[in-house]
Amino acid sequence: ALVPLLFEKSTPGKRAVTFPAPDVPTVELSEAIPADLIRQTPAALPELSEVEVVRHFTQLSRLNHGVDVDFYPLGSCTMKYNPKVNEEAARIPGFALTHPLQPEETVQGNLQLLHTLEGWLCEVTGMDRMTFQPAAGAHGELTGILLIRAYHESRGDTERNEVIVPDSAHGTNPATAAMAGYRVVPVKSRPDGSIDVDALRQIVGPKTAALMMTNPSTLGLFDPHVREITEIVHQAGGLCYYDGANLNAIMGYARPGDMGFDVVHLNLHKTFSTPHGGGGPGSGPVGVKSHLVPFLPVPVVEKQGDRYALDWDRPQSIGKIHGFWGNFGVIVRAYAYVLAHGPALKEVSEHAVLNANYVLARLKPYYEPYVDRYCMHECVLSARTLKQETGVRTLDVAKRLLDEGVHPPTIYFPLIVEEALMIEPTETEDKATLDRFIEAMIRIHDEARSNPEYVKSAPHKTPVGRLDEALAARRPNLRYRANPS
Amino acid sequence: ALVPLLFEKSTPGKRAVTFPAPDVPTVELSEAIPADLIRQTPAALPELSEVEVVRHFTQLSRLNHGVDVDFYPLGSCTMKYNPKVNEEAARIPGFALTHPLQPEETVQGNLQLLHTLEGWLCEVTGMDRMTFQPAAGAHGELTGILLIRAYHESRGDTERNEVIVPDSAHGTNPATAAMAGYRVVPVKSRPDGSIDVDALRQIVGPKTAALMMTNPSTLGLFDPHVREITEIVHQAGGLCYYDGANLNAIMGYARPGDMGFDVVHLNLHKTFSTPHGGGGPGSGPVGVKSHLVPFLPVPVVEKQGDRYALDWDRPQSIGKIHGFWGNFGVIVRAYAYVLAHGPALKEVSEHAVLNANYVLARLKPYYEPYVDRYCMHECVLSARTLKQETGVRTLDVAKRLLDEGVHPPTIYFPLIVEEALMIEPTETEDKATLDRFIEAMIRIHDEARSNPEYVKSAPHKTPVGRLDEALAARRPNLRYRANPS
Amino acid sequence: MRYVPITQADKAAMLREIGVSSTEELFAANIPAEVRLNRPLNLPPALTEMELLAHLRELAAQNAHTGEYACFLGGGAYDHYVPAAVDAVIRRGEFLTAYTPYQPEISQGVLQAIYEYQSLMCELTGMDLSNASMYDGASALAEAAGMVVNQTGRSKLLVARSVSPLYRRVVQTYMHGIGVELIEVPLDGVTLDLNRLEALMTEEVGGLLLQTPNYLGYLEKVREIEALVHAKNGLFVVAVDPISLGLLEAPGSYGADIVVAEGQGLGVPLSYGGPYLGVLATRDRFARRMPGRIAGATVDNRGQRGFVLTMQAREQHIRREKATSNICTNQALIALAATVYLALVGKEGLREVANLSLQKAHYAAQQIARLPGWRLAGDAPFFKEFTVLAPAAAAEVSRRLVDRKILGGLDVGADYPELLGGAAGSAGGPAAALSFAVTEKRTRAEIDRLVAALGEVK
Amino acid sequence: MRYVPITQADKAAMLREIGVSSTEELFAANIPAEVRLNRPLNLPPALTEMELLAHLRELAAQNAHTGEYACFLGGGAYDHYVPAAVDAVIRRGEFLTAYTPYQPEISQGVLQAIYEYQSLMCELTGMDLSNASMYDGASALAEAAGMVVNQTGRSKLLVARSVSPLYRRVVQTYMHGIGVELIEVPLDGVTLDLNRLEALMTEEVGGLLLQTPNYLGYLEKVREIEALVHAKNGLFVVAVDPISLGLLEAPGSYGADIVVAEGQGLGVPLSYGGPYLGVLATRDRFARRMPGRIAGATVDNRGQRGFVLTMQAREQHIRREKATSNICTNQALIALAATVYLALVGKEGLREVANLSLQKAHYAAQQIARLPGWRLAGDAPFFKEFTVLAPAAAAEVSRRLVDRKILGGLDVGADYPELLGGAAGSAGGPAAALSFAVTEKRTRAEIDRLVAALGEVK
Repeated sequence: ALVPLLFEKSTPGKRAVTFPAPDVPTVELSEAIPADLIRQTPAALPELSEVEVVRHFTQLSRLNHGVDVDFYPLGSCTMKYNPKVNEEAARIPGFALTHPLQPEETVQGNLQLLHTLEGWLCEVTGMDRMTFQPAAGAHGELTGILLIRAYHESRGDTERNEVIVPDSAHGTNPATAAMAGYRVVPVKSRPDGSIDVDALRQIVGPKTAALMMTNPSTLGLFDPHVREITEIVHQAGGLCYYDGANLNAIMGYARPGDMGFDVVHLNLHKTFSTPHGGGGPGSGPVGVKSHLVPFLPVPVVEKQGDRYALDWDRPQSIGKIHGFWGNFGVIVRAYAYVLAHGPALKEVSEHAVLNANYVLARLKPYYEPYVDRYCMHECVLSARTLKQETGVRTLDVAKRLLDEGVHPPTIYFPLIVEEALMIEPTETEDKATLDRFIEAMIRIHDEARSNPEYVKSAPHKTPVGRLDEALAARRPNLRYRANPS
Repeated sequence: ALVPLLFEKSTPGKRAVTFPAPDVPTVELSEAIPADLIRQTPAALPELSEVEVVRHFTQLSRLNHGVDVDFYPLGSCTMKYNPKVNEEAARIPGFALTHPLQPEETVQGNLQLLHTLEGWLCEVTGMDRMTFQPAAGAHGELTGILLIRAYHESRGDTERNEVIVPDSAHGTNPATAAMAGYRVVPVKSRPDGSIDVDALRQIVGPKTAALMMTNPSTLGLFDPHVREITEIVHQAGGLCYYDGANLNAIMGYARPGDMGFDVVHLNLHKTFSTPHGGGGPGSGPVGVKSHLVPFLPVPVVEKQGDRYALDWDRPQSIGKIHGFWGNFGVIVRAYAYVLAHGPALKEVSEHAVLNANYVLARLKPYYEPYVDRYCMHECVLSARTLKQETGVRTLDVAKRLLDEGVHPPTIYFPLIVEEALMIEPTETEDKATLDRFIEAMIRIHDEARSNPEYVKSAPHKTPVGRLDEALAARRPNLRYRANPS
Repeated sequence: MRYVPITQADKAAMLREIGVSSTEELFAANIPAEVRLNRPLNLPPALTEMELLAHLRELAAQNAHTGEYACFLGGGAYDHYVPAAVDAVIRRGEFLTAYTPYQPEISQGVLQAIYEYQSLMCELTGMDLSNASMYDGASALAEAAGMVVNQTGRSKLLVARSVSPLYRRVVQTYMHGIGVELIEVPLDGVTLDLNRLEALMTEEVGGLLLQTPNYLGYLEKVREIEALVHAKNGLFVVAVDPISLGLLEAPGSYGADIVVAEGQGLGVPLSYGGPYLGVLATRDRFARRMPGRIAGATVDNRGQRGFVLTMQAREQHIRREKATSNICTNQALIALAATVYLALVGKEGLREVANLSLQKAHYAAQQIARLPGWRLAGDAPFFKEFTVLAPAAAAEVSRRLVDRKILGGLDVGADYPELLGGAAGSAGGPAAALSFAVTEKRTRAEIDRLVAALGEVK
Repeated sequence: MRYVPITQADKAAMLREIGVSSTEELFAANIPAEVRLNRPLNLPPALTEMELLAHLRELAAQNAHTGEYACFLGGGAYDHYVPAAVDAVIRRGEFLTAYTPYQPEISQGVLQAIYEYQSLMCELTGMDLSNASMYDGASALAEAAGMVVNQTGRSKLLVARSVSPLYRRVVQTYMHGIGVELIEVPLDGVTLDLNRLEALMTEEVGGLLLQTPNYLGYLEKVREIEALVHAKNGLFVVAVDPISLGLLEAPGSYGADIVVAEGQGLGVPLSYGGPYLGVLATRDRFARRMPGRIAGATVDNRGQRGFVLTMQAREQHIRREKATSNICTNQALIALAATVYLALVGKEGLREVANLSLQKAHYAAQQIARLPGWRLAGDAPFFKEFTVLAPAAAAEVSRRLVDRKILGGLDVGADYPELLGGAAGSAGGPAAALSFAVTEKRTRAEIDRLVAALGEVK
């Protein structure tokens, strides 16, 4: 092992953090707790000193890539730079040390922040109100679809049991619809990546609860028929859900609310630059048009005169979706991010789109684009021809990129693109970095011809080589056991 | 280059941090500043975005070893673990955001901390008062020797112009004596590492201002004749200076004050675990016996009732040695460290000595000790025989250790030991870590026989190979120049 | 532009390479005019970093916080001590700014940490496997409810009324869409009514969602409850306070099928309710029903141990509408914090934290119960949180405490009017039911200050 | 034991290997009984981490700090804005917990950062080379004085009386031992008296130590001064405020031989006076006189560029009593902070910081000068700090400002009674001379608040 497990380093009797002796008169545990509830065998937590713990995680971190280390063009994930001031902001004691159940009068700063950011994000999206409870994009999707369900139910419109999802959609869309109790009806994309409007017309009807749409789509392309699409759905009595995964492409240029969407979720950890944390936390606020406001999760932050209050008295609310009010610490960072830009958020999108098109322009002689037109904030290429000609697959290209110290693009997604490479540079990369990536991609393209086996056996310079994922799935080893059975 | 220089990454027009426009009526620069003092050519600082700066230093850091990364047995430097709580402590706004010239009544917390820690360190060392102004050990040495000079001068004893320094001493000792205007008189060590008392008797006399002594010495050995030695010096009218570099060996076991020393400096960054920061900052407080108190640098923190005050009115003071009051942020960390241990500081030394003796016991079959007896907190071995037999030198052993992810011991010091390896494990390492180091040392010993060339060309696994230090000295390249001439 | 490193010169060169004269052409080629926003965003002007921090500090200064107020609030979020090393680790850029470890060869740090997290959660709960984290305790309970429904095929679920009302509302929200009926099992005093449970727990019911210590702070009779649930082949879902597991029996030892927890107590700042950590652990036999990411150990082509995301066939990006959940982004960094926390406190430290919390809570309860007009809401055993019946309205008590720089007295009577008796607010009866939580951070002096302040309320 | 990871079992095994039965034997074998301490250390009982932080926060709460008070104090330490990324970088364990890079192959991070620091200091000051840092501005000036003495062989030095009195005392302390005579050149108003300089600057004098902006905030006439010093083949040492170099001419351009600076303004917290950063840069021809570490570029045996410590023949560990200085530990981490700071603000940002400070200081000076009873101490040009003559005692002004959450009004009159005129404290004359510093952080509202508060003092 590169770094032994915490458990493997454990030695009985070691301690890192200790606690003082009780300063109050004590009771016997057996007096306080019934015997059958007292733990008989302590949890086998590792026993380590502080230096070992710190070294362990320092060493582990050094095995990991991150945006702070180098370029991370993971398509659809918007791995932009996370400003350090936002980390400081979230750690201000007045934010970080507030309890979620404090009396309202003692958290006016928090409530003002939430209310203010809600207004700003409504402006960016063209929506009327917003909830911050969802902890991630998919959580926002669930919230949004449940809002749509509540809307239909409130109108007695209970036969609508279908949600339409394009075949290019993220897996979270169909999974969300299913979690919300809906049947998923796919709609095909046309060769240019847009939704097949004619096919959509065939599908919509009295069973249509909603259409879920990502725009720009996962192909990085803006659907030119978006208004027509939302009108078709609305005319059929359905509502339109906007998956904000790709909002980084359009801030200040276009707003989901103006495209006809009734519900929007945002990913603060993508568009608003809060760090991804190795998988989370994120934040997936959901914005709605006025007709859906009554259904928003409770509580809603309202401004009453110059005070802020939590409004729990909302009889049509879908209820709660998070134990408290959402990932507040993440929201603080997003607030700071918006305020660091103001109206110049538009330039964020401008440069995100510029960067993606530059990568596309330079790489398309080597990896063919799925659709050959200007893209938005990301581009989707294919290694189909390369694979046919050399046997080197997208996976191999990705693994070889690791040797260059660059995180590979998203691969094999969207599913409709063979040997897909989904590249999202974001606006926080400069030309020199893009050039370095582009040149590595071209070098690998050449190497696939000159030395395909070397590419196929990549990576060569990483701390571990290619990992046996099949073995992991076949013989699951999902936790440490002191004495494996 | 592994990581290009900041300057090489610079692009005109890039910005990381910006500042607001003035919110006051402005003056023309030319009205405020004479034309000949206005900068004509702006400093050619690099122009970078925040992501580039953060990546640059993140990448650089990943090329570096540290105590947080792995074992660091650098003899004489006491590279012990630096508790994370101390970093938090030093950043408490009430400490970190105080200005050194604030009115006393607004910094009572700082003054109490300084006064309290002074008392604790006096207890540990057996001294009467202490100054925190010196910013490092060598700075403390200079302060201490100037205190001794002031003492002699105050008595009209002006013929004393010699400072006696053992041949095993750190280079800072003779350098300090010279900086304080003294002639350095070396005294030899006996084969057992102790000061040659007879030789000392020959040297001392009316010209003797002071003896500087490190005890345990740089050989890691406690001088059994220390009381006799200090008495000899005192009888000759000299004073005795204790270099606290090795205090980590004796806390709670013995005190320089009880050994007869008049002046002591401590290295808070060694014994009291403040981080070494890649070379500093440290803190080198100097403690004195009562007869030297009048000479301490101004100001001294005094307790007056329940208030603390800075006493500047000390006519015999040597003056100031630091622009303000010393490296306060470092002192806060040391305060926290002492309070985390209390009387158990003794156990720190106990385990430091245990660890060093364990390493000595296991390595002495392979690398011969300079003196074969129990050591204190560090042991000094020699690769003399290895070199004779295989041609592999201490330097090669050190470089090969790098491949094991371990920082090598101090090498070629003390100067009196041929092919020296000076190993200070410190008390914050466990047996498993020591064993890993010991086994690497043994493996290299074996490899020196089986494959000496491989050892001599080490390191092999580090980001850079052996660097050409001769070239660096011959053709100094000490700064970046945009257009090297 | 604040975080955009693209200079005008580079921009021009890139536009040339693309073959357009301005970025506007790129947008015009994509976005139809009918949906273009033709005005600047109406947002406040940008602040520089210096101004931004000053503004945020001003905003934060309008809050009371537990650095300056003694906190006795609980209700699912607790003011436990967070060792300094936790933040030192999670601030490392390689952890903070990575994403889900899709490329294991450069993600061993995150992957091994997840594997260790999973292992720790299994040790704590006595379960066989854990996922890599859920959003929070409430959503973890809701996902567990979904697992029960899918596993048993039964569309009714019991939920103990003693489960946090906030959690119950989240579960209700999740279950509504898939048409699952949630049936509340009432209280008998301050814990679950076992008779009513027995009556309600039928073969049509998928199982029971229980919380122990419950929302009021009291321990449920888990062994009796387990027998009743399993007698009808239902699944037994238990929500726990992970800190309590330093002293209290692991749910695995009393037959829980799924264990969920709010992991905030494990080294995570209160942060006004999030980001927190949803723990979800279960038995091997329910592995395929498990939502969320799971890391597993494997080997690389050089024979080294390594870690990968595994069992992905459950997940939305593979299985889409047939996935066990839609979860994608989770709370990985918070799971890392909990991992660091547990590594730091270790086996013995967790027991100490639990015991100190218990001892201080019991001292506080005893002292408050002695005050005239105040009494405990029940005599069931409790851990670090308890409920008292107060002689004054909740808002009044809270306000008086705030005046004394104390946060505490959670108004549980509003959610559980039955605690106030049939004639709530009637003459002589209690005016409020309030819960107090006491962690290892609270000193005796602070508790005495709380008691003195409460003593002034009559 | 708090940070000792040695278990009883390991200890026993280690003792066995050593061949003793207790650690006491090891100590007994080394330390003679006559110097053994035979009682426990009289120190307060150990605090756990949780208690320790609580105690330290209590202690710190007894201080006023610039997070809550508007700071107009200067005198060598300034409340400039520290960008958040600075601390994010210097907290990285690889920087924080490394030592002097004796083993370059695993120290390229620190070494390259030092090389970059040296380069930046050269750019700022217009010098040829810089060392890796000194303790602070004062000790850097003292070391520069030593360089002058060694280089010129002359044992007298001039020091401008307008140099910080704190710095002068440090130089005096350093020079005393080696018998160098320091001669103070008096003020003419608020800057150096050039006539007196001309008279004092003889061939016996090694050179002049000057500070500009000087301690009172005013710019010295550096070009005239340079001519006078060099006319006698003396060396010209200039101490500067590095922030001022965003607007003011680099000392290299007006003939300085050695430039020193207090680098605290470059991204370093005030921290009650330290750790700060001593900058020392000079001309190539004085390279062998330079104290301290120096990093240089070279190549490795694989042909890669790399960095090493170099020119070590000047240093104490090689040259012992013949070394240029005894310095060993320096302020490397603070030099790193300054490097990060300068990389963040860049060419344009440094100019902005300097200009904002200048503009705000001039506004403040103008407003204060309008107050009845208050006037500027001189009309020389100043940068971000200036001195005013006040109608009330320094302590009284300071106390009134503290009451209004303002820190300011440094009592420079105590060190420069000549500013108060022949009859200090005489009827109608000023009661005090106070300096105020204004950085880019101060808002107009804060300045107006200061002025209003001063206006109440009569």
